[in-house]
Amino acid sequence: MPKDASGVLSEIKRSFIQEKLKSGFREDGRKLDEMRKITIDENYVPRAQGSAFVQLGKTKVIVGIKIESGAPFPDTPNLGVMTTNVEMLPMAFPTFEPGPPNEDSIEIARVVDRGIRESKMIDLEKLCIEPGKKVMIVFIDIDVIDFDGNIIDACTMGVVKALSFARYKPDPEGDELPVPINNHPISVTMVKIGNEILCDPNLEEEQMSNARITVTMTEDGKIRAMQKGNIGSFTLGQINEVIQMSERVGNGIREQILGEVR
Amino acid sequence: MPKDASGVLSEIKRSFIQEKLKSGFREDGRKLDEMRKITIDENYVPRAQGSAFVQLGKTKVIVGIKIESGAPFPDTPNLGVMTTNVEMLPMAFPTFEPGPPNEDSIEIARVVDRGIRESKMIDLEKLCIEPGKKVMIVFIDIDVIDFDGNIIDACTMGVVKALSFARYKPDPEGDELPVPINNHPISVTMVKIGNEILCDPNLEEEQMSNARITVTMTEDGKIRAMQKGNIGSFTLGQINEVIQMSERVGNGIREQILGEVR
Amino acid sequence: MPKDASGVLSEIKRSFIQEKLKSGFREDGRKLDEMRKITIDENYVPRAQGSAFVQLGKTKVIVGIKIESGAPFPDTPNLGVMTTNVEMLPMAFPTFEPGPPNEDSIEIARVVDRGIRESKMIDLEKLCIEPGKKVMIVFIDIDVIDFDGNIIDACTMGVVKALSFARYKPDPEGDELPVPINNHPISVTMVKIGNEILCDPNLEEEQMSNARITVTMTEDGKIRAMQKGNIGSFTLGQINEVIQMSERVGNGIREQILGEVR
Amino acid sequence: MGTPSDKKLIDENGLRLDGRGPDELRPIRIRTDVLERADGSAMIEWGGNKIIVAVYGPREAYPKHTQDIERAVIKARYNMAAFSVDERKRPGPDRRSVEISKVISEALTAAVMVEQFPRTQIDVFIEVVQADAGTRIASLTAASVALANAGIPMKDFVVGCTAGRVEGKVVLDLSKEEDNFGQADLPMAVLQKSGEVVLIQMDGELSKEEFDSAVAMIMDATKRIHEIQRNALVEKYQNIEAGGEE
Amino acid sequence: MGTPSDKKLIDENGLRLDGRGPDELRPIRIRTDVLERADGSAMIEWGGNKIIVAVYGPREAYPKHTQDIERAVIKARYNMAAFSVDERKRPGPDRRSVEISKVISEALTAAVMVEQFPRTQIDVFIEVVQADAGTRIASLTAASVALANAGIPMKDFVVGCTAGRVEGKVVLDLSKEEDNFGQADLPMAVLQKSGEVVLIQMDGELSKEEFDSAVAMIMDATKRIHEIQRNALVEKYQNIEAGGEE
Amino acid sequence: MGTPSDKKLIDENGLRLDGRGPDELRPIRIRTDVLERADGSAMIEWGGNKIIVAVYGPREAYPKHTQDIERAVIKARYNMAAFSVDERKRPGPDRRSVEISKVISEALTAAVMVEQFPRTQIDVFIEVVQADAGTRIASLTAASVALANAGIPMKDFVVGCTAGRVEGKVVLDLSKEEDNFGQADLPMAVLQKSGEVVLIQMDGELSKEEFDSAVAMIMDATKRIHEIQRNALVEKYQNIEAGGEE
Repeated sequence: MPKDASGVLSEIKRSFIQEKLKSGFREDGRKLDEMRKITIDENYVPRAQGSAFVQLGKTKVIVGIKIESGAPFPDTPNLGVMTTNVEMLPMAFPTFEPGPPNEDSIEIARVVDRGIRESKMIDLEKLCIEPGKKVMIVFIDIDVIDFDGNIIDACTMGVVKALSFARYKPDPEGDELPVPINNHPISVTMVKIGNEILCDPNLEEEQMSNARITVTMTEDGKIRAMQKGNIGSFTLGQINEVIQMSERVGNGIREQILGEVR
Repeated sequence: MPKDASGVLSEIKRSFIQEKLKSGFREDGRKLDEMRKITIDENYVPRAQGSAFVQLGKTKVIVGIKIESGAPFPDTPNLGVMTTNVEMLPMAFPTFEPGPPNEDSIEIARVVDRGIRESKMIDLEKLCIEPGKKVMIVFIDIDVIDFDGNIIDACTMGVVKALSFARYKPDPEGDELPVPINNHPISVTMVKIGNEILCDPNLEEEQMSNARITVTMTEDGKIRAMQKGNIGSFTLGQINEVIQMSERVGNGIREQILGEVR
Repeated sequence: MPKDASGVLSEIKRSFIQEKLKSGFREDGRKLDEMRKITIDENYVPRAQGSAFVQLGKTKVIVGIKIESGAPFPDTPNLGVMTTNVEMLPMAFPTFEPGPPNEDSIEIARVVDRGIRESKMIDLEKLCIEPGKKVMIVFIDIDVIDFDGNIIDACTMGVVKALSFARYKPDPEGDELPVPINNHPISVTMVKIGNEILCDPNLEEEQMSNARITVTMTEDGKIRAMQKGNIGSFTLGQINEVIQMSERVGNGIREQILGEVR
Repeated sequence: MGTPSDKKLIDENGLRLDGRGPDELRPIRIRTDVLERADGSAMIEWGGNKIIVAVYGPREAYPKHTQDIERAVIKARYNMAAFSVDERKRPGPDRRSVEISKVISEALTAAVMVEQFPRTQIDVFIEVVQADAGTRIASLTAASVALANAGIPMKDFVVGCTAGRVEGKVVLDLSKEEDNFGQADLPMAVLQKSGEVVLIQMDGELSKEEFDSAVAMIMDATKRIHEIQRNALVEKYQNIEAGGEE
Repeated sequence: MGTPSDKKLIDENGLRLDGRGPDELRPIRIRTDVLERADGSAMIEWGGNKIIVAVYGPREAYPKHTQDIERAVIKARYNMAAFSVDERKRPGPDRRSVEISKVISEALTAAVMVEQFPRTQIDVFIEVVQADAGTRIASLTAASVALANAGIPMKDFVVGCTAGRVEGKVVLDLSKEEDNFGQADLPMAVLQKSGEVVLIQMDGELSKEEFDSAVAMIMDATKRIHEIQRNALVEKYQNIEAGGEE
Repeated sequence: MGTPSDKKLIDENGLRLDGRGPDELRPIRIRTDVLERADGSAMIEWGGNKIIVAVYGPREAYPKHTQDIERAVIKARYNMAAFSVDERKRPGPDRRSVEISKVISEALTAAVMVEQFPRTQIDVFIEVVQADAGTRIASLTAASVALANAGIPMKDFVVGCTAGRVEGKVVLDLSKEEDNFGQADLPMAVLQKSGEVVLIQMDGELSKEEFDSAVAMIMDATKRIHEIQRNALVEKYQNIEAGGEE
């Protein structure tokens, strides 16, 4: 994770934040299990088959989905294909550099991908046009344009929103169909500061923490993907706590961003 | 553009050159709209389908054309394909480095390509063998082996000369045919030093100038491609002036290098 | 070749080794034409179609062979394909770095490949399944995991051993067949220290030498490949000497590693 | 389904597919301060183009050998989002975007007081979110605003527009279909006050007369476009005076 | 020839294809000092996995900007040999191996006394010679031994294992077929003494109850696995005491 | 149309396809000073080979860690033009050209007084404009002349030639077809005065007797080739004495 432009956080600020956390509140006034403000503009890129512009606090990402026909993988001749790519654009933060994805971007893209893929949100079987020959390929591309922490959740909710409205043409001459959707996975990313667990960390909180964990669940209460990051550790009790927080917070997000869809 | 091996030009030399330009002459005695000596050896690489060795003053480039069959682009199933690549070989200048093309080489290749492509010099429709399946691909490759300014014009005239004599075999067992040619584009590159516009700049003149422009025209007097380069600017009056100079100088070059062909 | 972790060899050690060589012996007690101890575990990677773990003194390499079907080269439609790749893993030596093969690895891979290929050890004609369409591709991959000199010979003997036992399935549903083998090339690498020629150099000897030569021969006494390396030179007399040493030493190696196979 | 050649791009009344007259611009909208982290930012919507520009700097040029002891180096990086075009674009620079980045960098250098910041670089990151013909001059027009938004001292504004030839007629501000099936494309950018040309590229076929009339159309349009640039910045300053940034 | 769906992965007696019960580990064997050049090394055979780990360092971190003034940086590099998997793998890192290298580096950092060696890096090179499901936790388990073998001061050992769901049942230490055709995979690694979790990843579908029972199985297994780690190191020290290293 | 195996490469009189006898060289021509910018340059035409060599240096070796404190480092870069071979070659180095660059660099190092220029590098850029078998030894032969042309102090000249086996006979200086369809190829380069071997590679099949006779043929040919090298340089010096350079 990048350091702040001014280097690391001052010691004074650190202890202030940590002290406040003990009272159950964060520097920006949120409770530990409270998300920042979420705004999602759907169909932000009309020329894409699905898209969303997500603002999670000051973090901003654009999700664009292109759906094209192509060949299936040899070992899954009856399944459509999905790929996920995250571009941490250099415009998003002073120290982000142009170039191929680094290990941070790769991890983020893979965690987002895993949540969508393992929940089987997209019904890939229905995206098979001609077994072994032609299937639909769902390209999920995400531009991170402004960075203030918690990219993973901003991306995941953007992808879920964009897929919910995405349409594709199995036949170039035929009609548009909605992308077949099974469920709505939501990821919740939490960090540990001191011994407190808090969700949706902003940049300062990411910098102060040394352990991060993401839990992705579906509306049926099932865990679909997990990923611990950073050099710190969690106790088994804390693992339990993050799973509970993930379900509770995730349900709130799902309600908020998809209320009208489901 | 590279600096001279000895660093930048001395101030004394600069003012000397600038003073002289005001009298309508350049350091090497040329008038402002006068090209350096042009020598072109055609068929310099007999094993290529077309080739030319161009000396433009001390600048030297080798153009080689290979023509192979391949697949057309999906959106132009009835057209042959042309590509242009320029290698600024490290042998050409002390500061040129081996490796993939940098932005200078890419710009040069694209300006050369644009002049040839937009003039429709090659009749790409005639290079279609089997629509959507098999067309001829014209690979234009250029080695810059000695650098003394104005690569673009050296390359363009070399390509035009080489294409004029190039032959290909639509059928490996059949006869050779000449590449079908519609016209003969000529690029003229000019720079601004002080307020003077001069064509075919040598290295010193390129170093002294901060604005460059290339205009490519065909024998029918039509403008086919333009490209301004470098951080300086041109007035609208100067734009007018460069177009006139381009036509006048370009006609002279065409006459000289293709007199016997047309 | 890498320098020792402690930099270059001390002058004292150098003269000691050189003095000893004059008496016909090396620092580790070997005679000039004596190999280090060779241990080869065959079928070290059971999931590969052929494999071997080679210890040549303290140098250790793992050879793995995968055999897959694919398209032949257009100019050899009736022949199977072989490729050889050597990975000088960063685990093998303090100064080896991760990343694509450098010129040392490429040279080693090409010399090993040349010995196998030019001896026609693999009967590539028999690996053609359907001319022009489908042939077997023999991927020879080698991991260098511990480096103490003379990678080339360690690799070659590992490949020969692994190929001798390798099996493949021309038809995924059918039976396994042994890879068709014509002969057993053995490479012998020698270096010159002072005016002495010695085979199978360890790392110290490689560092002391400035001329290296590899001769690969088959059991019929024919020379199949040669490669001189490094900045020193050999007299014609020494070239003669290395060929003789190569045959003598190579026969010993062949006997030792393949005694039971042939 | 019509093929390109069947489709009339200009009708009997001289109107274009989208109803515009020959010298009419598509709708243009510019907003500033669209990003938190960047020192300056702007977003431009121009027809179907949607482009975000962020400016960072002046900051120490890195690596060191890229420093110019006499001036700031402007490094524009034009990038197309994978989803910005009809067929998904593989991420990363291609030859086209390298060339466009270069000509944009050069054009901006002419407008910025680069002499004030030797040894530094000013990064101009351009993300084309949706592409709809004329992206390079739309990017340049927005970049100029983003530089001003970042408080970087400028001699003048860069304003860009294209003209071209479509079915034999010279028209302003080509649409995507006019760009694809037209006969010439002339993107150009000038310094607003001096009228000097800092970017010009052309491809296709133009007689000298057509070229002149295309240039005249562009010069006229840049005045209108600059108004939009100015308003975008004024709007910001008015917001600041009023004590809030929306 | 059975297709995946035809094959029963667990039989009527609750036994798995290879005859193991639900909470049984595959055979595991660890050896140290398998390489000459490395400062420390270990080889692990775990079921069909065959993995070599080499440790170099602490040594000065390079390039300089990667140095951390407060601690050693642990750089694990997980790499699969071209011949380690069924279909030949093209050499070089892919996205999967980049991610695994990252999570392994992070997990090891929690165990090593990195504060003792500021500005340095400790390289952990992992070569998967043969892959058979669970390579990341097998690598991590072996890396911990290799670090100890290199004499690097450690707070604790990292021990890893996986559990998962196969045909509706929670089982320990998935085999390759169970990994391919199972319903969930949960690789996890803990510090041996404190029981704190330093690596956890999951994919598939688990209810919270299933998750809890998978974690319990793993926690129990790590005790057995740590025994094997300890024995591998003890064996070495016994050899040294006895005056030889085989 | 004959297939390779139908075509007789050597006729009943022992003559080859191009009419040469077994120990006859193809025509060779070397010119110096073919480039302006390079410190030294040479062009060699050898049969259908057309190769340009440029020398720059000695100049400070860069990056610094490539410097050798005891000698100049010679960096040859062998490159084939895209149009130099029958099928268009994709630009950039491949494994073959990396290997050839290495053996050429090493062979030249033996001939140059590298000890006189510690910490520097001497670049030898080789461009194969048209390839016709034997490019590496033709390159090396020309590089030696280009180094002399650059005024770089040399102990000796490097002279190269190939021999090979074609239809069972040992012949000198393989042509393209002999190279493609022959049975062995032996490129070799020696120091002209001492006769020491600085480059030798071989592939194919040679008995020791055939090898000896191939070597003898090459050794004899290098004398003739060196004459051509010498004349190319002398011609230049004569021109200089006469006050002009062509």
